[in-house]
Amino acid sequence: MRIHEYQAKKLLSDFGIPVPPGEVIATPEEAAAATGRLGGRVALKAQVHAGGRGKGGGIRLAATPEEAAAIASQLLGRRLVTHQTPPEGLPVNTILVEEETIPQRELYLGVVIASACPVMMASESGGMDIEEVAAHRPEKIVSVHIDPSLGFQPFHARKLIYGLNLEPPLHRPATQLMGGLYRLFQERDCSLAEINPLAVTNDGRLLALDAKLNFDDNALFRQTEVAALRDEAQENALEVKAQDWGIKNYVKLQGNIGCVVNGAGLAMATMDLIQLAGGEPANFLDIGTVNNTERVVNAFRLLTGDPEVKAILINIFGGMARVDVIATGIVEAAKEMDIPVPVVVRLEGTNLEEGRRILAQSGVKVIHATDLSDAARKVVSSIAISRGSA
Amino acid sequence: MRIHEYQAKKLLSDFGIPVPPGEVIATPEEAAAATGRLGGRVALKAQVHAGGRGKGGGIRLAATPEEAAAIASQLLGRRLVTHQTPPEGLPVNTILVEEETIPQRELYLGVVIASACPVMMASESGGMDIEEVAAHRPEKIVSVHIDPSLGFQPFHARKLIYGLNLEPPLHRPATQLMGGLYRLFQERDCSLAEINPLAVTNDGRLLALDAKLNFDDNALFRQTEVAALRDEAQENALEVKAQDWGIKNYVKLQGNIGCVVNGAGLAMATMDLIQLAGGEPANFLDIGTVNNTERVVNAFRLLTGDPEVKAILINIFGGMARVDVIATGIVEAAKEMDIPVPVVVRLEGTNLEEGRRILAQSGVKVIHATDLSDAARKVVSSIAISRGSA
Amino acid sequence: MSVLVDADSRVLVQGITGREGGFHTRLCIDYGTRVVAGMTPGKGGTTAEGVPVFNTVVEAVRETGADVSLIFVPAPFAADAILEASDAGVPLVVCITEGIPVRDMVTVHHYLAGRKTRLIGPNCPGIISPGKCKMGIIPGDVCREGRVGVVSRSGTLLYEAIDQLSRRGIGQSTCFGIGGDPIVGMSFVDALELFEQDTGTDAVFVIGEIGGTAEQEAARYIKSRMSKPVAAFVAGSTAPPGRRMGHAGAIVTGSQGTAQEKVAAFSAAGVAIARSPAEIGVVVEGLLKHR
Amino acid sequence: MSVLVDADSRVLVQGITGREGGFHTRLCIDYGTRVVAGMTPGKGGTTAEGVPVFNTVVEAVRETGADVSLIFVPAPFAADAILEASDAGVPLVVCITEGIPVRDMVTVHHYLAGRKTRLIGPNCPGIISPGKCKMGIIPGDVCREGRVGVVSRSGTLLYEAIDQLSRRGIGQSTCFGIGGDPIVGMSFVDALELFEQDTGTDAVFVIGEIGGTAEQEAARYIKSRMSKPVAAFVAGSTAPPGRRMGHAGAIVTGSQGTAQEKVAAFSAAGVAIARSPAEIGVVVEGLLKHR
Repeated sequence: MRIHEYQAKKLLSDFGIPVPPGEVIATPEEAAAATGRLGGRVALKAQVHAGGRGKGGGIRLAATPEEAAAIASQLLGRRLVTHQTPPEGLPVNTILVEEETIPQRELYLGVVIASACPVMMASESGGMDIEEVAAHRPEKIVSVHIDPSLGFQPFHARKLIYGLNLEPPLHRPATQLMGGLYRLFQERDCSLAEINPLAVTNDGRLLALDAKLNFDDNALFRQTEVAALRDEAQENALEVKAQDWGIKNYVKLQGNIGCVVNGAGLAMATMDLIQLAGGEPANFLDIGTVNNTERVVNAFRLLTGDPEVKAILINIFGGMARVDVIATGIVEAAKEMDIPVPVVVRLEGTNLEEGRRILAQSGVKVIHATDLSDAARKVVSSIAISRGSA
Repeated sequence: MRIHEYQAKKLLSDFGIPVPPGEVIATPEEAAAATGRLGGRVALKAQVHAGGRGKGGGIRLAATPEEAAAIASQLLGRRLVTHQTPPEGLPVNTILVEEETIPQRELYLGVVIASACPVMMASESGGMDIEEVAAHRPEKIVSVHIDPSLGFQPFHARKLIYGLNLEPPLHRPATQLMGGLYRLFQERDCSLAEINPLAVTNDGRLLALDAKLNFDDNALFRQTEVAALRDEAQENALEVKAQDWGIKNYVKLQGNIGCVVNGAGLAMATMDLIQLAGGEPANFLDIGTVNNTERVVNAFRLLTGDPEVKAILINIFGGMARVDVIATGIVEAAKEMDIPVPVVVRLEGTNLEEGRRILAQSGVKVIHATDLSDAARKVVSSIAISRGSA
Repeated sequence: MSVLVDADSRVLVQGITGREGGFHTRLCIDYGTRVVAGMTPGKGGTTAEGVPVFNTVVEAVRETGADVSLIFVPAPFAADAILEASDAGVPLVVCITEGIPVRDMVTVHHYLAGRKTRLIGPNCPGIISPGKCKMGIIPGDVCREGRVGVVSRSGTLLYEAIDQLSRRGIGQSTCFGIGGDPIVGMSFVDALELFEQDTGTDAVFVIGEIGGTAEQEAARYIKSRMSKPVAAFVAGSTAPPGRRMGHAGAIVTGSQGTAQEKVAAFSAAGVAIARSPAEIGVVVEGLLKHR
Repeated sequence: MSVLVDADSRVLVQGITGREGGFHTRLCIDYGTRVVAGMTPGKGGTTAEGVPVFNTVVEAVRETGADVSLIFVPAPFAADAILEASDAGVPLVVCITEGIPVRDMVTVHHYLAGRKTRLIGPNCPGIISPGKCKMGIIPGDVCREGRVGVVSRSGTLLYEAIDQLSRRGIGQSTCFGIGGDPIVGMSFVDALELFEQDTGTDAVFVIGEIGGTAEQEAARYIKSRMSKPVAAFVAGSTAPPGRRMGHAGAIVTGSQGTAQEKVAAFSAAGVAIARSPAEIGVVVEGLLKHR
């Protein structure tokens, strides 16, 4: 799960990491008032779940409350497009108004999991994408693997601090900041905790100028405060709907063949196969272990609600999932809604015979496939046929 | 370091472990007032750094404030003798007045370090010494080794809980209590954390009826709150003085030959040797690594202040400690104070020649020994001689 | 012959009294697996699926001599279940549970590093040595006894592969899923080492997918150490970067972890590649013919 | 011959710029030890006692090829120093520091368990292979090259033993203190294994003391595995139970850990016992004569 910059900064602050003074606002009036309170020049930073905001026009400077209000009215309600957003951009509903900081140096500090171990990385080349630095100037990255049974130790901090060539007066605050970031990463079940840039200010302080925190979805059950920070407006509407309908693993793609598959690997393989057969998948959808027919019906709701979908392929190899439950779900979906596109069905595995019987007796019109290749061929050609007949 | 029961219970309570309502008092009037506030029958528990208080008359019941005041006036200011105190007993300066609890069951729960690992032990045979249980009914003890990199896990708790045959409604509170005790042990650098008895009350609660917490002296530098709980009145006066004078490793014993040795192993061996030679050591004293002469002078102050000491043996094998510094210290001590007993000196190791020269030039009267056996023989016979001459 | 589990394996099921646990324990027993004990805290002293249930793993092991544990415990409690099994000295633990937090698995990973317990999974379909022992949710009736080892990150794709093999008369020595999470116990390399040593295995099929570098490590091992022929399929050629494809571990980040990179690594190691998931059977057939 | 350190050992000193660190580094260099680097955070780029000082251990190792680290860091920071040395891959760490909190050493102990670093100490006098390498605070001039190994929990009692041996013309292969704390790195058993394998060692003298069960474990090892003659002294026969005799580990609790028990265990294992600390030389002399 992702959160906004202002939310991330609040969390950093909770763990003792200094951030610039700032306020989050949702109207031009609030922007003016916040600017007045902060005094002096401010940065207005559009809050969207994507990087590259500077180049995309999502970060702007203002010298006065009036200027801030004007910029805010330009940004708010707009969709911001950057190289990291979907083509249609992401909606700007809030702006972080922040005291302008002119850094003396821009550093990078981040924590991820690599090789089953938390790794803290630091670089003197802050302000740019760490993958860029890793690709072109790997010697500029210093990293420490932190055995979780030890936790973050003073020697880890020293390795990073000397690697960053920090001045001695910054050693103690840097050690505290790093320790705080590690604790935040661990205690809040982050999958990524990144401060970029981490500024060294002209008056010799460390300040988290921008921050990105991602969280382990599997741990949200115990991170209720974090889970409450979710902003569905920043997510794909169909993906949000899928979640609400109990379909945890749905990813919207650019093609036109809707897929319903059980198991992530088989779902990926099904997408691969569609492409090999000359088609393009409209989505990744792992329906998971279905214990009731409702989720199957919801999958049909989702796919028929996607105007791009021109055909549907159901590919099930029952293990934990049972074929009879899937078949019943297909029958129920056909009763409940109009399915305006061809449906190709390939079923194998647990309770197969019962599933086939249910489908056959229902009279629901589906195209049966005998195996994987057959299924891919049939679903691709079904589009050509339906187009031909249209 | 040891602390009082009431201090231990405060710490337990800080870590979420339930303890009986109670107040600590220092006068009979306070005892009466506390009893009034608590209402009903109370237990008055003399606060001394030793177990066995029940049999020693240090735990008494009172039904009324008047009765409580009477008992308090009997206990306060007295020295309590139990099988765990020195022969002269320990002073009772405070009493814990506590609501009387009649337990349905008495359990034991404790944490120690064994084989470099925190170990939590539990037993259904609470209320008695755990060493007794271990010796006679080892099957009544269930223990878990807690890998510190894991910390206390739910499965550890279950192993203890099923081992204690706790009723299901107590499983959750027991898990929390055990987790709290483990955290207390770790976060406060305990060397022992013991709840004995841990009561199961008639109304189905767990309650720490008595508690003992010991702390790692080496960690007190980072446990300032714990260090502040020290009660010197409960310690040997000479040992307290030694600490104040920078002599960390001094233990008062029953003999009459005062020892000043560098190194714990050599100090023990010196005691052994004195006994083999027919004498009895008055103390264990490891003077440690001496960097200034003051600590040597203090050692003489300490030993001449002990009326039992009839002779002094200085045994130094310089390594980290330097013989010349020791020699200078002996000379200074002889100048500063009257040393009314014979002093036998055996010196070896770093800067030996310089040390010998200093002693020789000073004219201080000491008995020189050539090696260990010689030193032991000479110090033992020096007493016989001084007695003979007295 | 087979690896890791066989007809002598004595299976404990942690979470046997849950719905999935009970259902699949029944299927395992029906398949012929020697399930000797169940474990669910608070249910000690009862029986489930005809086997005695214990409150703790250590008790179950002591009373029944269980030497493998199969875990169906819900995600919030699953790491604790793995730790308990390892603490009790169980040498092989198979964890089916999906959705365990990464932090919990980091803890488990470091704890197991110094111990003798092998872990399969989590988020895996389990393991089957056809005709001998089935632990987990792999459909037993698609399997067939034989001499090909199959190892996969995915569950359903493993069934698909087994099915294609069995339909062509190619039996399996042992099949198992290592799990779809970013942190799992046994790796492809661990599996390949076992198959290389197993006298009952002639060839191995590996089913990889996008994300991580487990396939590249497998390719390195195959190139330097394997004498037996290996074929592979890698799922996710069409997956867009930066999006998680169901499995927590199936996400392409940076240049690493693409299906193309993994296929290239396998090819360079002399591994026969199934370009399409529909060709798994054909490719393995070819592999066995050309030996 | 010798164990653990010899004339080729390349020594790093952590805490070289402290008073004790500097003083004893000088003595080690004077003895002929190859001290190649020092390490003190913030002092990187300077020199101390004629050797370059680095900010981190990893840098010191990379630049100088140090393969042993000697630690004189104050107690509150000493565990971190040990961890850093192990993290940097140093195979042998000798920690002189006294007074490290037990909790810190519990962490160190579990961290080292899965790693290749051997730790001597803490709260120990270090190690000396006479004529080759001295690491720590053992007075070099009382030692003499030879063929008896000496290992001790205590420092000064180790010097005493070495002195008694040297005065009788009995030289030493390697002498070291394992440390007086309840949690230390190498044990008596580790030391005995090394001496047993060392072709330059003919006999071993063990100096035990009250507290713990290290001596009993040593006795078991000697009985079942040692071919070379062993003699021992155990300090603390006169120590009262429940009182800590200086060393954090030297405390008799319960029935275990008394000198009497330890002497009995050694005797039962065929170890020659020095009843008095003044008889160490005589006993070893007898041991060598009766071979």
